[in-house]
Amino acid sequence: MPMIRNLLQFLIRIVVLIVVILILVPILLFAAYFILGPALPLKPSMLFNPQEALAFTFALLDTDFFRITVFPGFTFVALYGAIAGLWERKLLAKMQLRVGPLYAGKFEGILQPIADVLKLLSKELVVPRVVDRFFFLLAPVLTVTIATAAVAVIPVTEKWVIARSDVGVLVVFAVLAFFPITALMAAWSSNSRYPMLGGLRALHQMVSYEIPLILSVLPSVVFAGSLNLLDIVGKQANVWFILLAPISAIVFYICSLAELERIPFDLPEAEPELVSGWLTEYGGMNFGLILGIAVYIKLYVLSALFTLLFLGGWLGPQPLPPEFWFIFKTFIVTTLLLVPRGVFPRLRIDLLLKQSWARYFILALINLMIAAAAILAGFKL
Amino acid sequence: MPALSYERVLDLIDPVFAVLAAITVISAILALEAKEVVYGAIALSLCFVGIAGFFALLDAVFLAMFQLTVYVGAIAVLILFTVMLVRREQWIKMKENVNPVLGILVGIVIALGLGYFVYASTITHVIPSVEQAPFTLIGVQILSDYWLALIALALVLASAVIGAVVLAKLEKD
Amino acid sequence: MESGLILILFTAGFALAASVPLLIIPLIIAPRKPNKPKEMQYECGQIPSGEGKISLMMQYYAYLLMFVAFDVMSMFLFAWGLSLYRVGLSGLLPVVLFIMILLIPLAFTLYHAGRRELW
Amino acid sequence: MEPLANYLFVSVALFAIGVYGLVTKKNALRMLFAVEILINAANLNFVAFTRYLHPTAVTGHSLAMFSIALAAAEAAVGLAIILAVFRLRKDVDVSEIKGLRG
Repeated sequence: MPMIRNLLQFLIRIVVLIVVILILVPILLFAAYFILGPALPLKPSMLFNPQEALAFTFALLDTDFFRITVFPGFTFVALYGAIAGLWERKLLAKMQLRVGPLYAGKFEGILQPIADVLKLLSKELVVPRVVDRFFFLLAPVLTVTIATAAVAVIPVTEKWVIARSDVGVLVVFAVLAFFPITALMAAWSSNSRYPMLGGLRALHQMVSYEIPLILSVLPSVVFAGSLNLLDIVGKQANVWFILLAPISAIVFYICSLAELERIPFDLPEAEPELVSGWLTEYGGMNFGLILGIAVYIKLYVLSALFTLLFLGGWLGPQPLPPEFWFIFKTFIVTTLLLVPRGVFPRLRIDLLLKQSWARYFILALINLMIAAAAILAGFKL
Repeated sequence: MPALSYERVLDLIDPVFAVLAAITVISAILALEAKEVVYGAIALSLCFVGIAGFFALLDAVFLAMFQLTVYVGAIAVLILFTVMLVRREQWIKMKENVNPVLGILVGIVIALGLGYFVYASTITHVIPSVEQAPFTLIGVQILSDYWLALIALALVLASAVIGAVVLAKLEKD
Repeated sequence: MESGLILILFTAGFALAASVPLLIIPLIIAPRKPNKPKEMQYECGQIPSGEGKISLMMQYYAYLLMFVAFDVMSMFLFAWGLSLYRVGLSGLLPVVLFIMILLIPLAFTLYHAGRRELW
Repeated sequence: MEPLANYLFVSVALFAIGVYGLVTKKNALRMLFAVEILINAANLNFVAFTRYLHPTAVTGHSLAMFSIALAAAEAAVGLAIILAVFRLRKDVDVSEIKGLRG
């Protein structure tokens, strides 16, 4: 009766999980109470008095803790990533005359992200015997951690922002600078050949496209005279920077495709050539952390950056709230980043690297010079 | 100069500073002493991150980001990649240090000597003023006072890249 | 220290705290049936042979070398772009010279990186 | 804020570690690591002194930027040399390299 035994084992595991959660949740609540307690009107009588509970909720919405964990922070981004993932699959399916996810949820497979997470969670974590365990397990976690750090400087509106940094734009690029290292770390510790080849390709590609990406941001910074993303959006009240620096916007779009390793720049994980690139040895939730979470957080960060730098961020016609405008524009940019996957073939790596330097780098420089000339000629926003 | 008692030292050290100092120094040691050179290179990049943290503590945020982008994003990556290229399996077993006693001795002498100078000097106890120049001044200063250095830097970088490419390519022609 | 930077660290820390349980939950609920083929590294179903940590010469090393110089250049251009309103025309000549000089190694490296037989 | 001495102590510690590495290691890569650590120690000093002694100027920041840029050039050339040596001798042990004269 292997089936019944397996079922029993599974049930026992579920019970263990529930017990663990039942132990963990009070501990976490206790910790949260100690962190938040002094700053909030937290009283036991709140349980019976809705007036006090409401006051508590509003006070909670104002804390950094709420921002970090929920709205412009982790939960919002994870949700955005899940929706973008589903949207990607449905959109590509429609473009290629398929149906895409269909069964999870009653309507067009809208519960597919939840099903995916549950599937990944219930899969065995296979760690090959030859890998360097510490770095192999560290790399996915580190990738997610670093990707989320960039979210902190992305403002949704003037009110909803975690860190009001004066060097916000540079923080994003400092964060992007870490990804080649984590990719190489994963590739190296896998102790296998496909990951190594994929990791080296990823390294070359990320590195080559980082320079045009950085330079294409510069015209916006020059026009705004500030690295603070809030200031940059504030300066776009009259005219969006995409009209002043159209070449840069195009270069930024192409380079973010390359940074995200998406088709037509998906050489690091080109399936027909390299299996899964530097992720070949990863399975289960390890794989899910990188491909399911980190990649979509990066996608969010780059689309949000495009929105903030070129499309005027949360600025838009009045009756709709600014939060809506920001998320709407970001979602459109995300869609634009997803569409090429259904349209273009893959590039060859030498052409890919060469055209980054010979074409996009020069284009970004030209637009920078135009912007600088405009400023020096007395152009005022 | 005022006597630095143990309690005073503990009072003065900010926990963030202490953690950063520990990370930086330990990862610098690991970078040199890790058995596997690749992990030494990763530890080295952690050391660079620690230095960027110090820059941030010293209110030099632009410089901290410069350090992260250039040192971690470019130099550490190049080092890591080259280490992977030239690494040999037998290095792990090989005894690497030539004269460890002399090295440790020289290190301790330098640390104690310079440390004594720092300890004994009076300027090390100045209180920093609160106001600070904005980092936008960096560009102004580079382009007014140091514009010649900027041109020299361009020449150095250009010659470095050309030289490195000539060195790294196969000598076919 | 700028207060924003510590919040960035907190955000990253929360992501770390949130993603570690995602690796622990599978350890509890997922089945564990290790066997030998499953724990080998992947080589198209063949039995893996030789060392995985290959050290191979990539043909694109020149691009990496170039990247280091141009990363520095782009960050210096950031410093210039931030102060453009203040420096004005007097700062233009050094920057244009700076870029012009750095276009020489760009052309040189692109020419040499394109010749595949050299690497 | 901490006294200036604390930053200088960290810098001294890094400097001593770097010198130790330069003296003891014969692997060219490790020597390069040591040099990078030395440069970082110097940069830390630049910034710390500017912050404490001339807080209204950014001279130390500009100098540190130039220093980092030079470190980048140094790393590129150094690694290319290491690669060339590796091509010739299949190892990067500096005590073995004697054939560099003409």
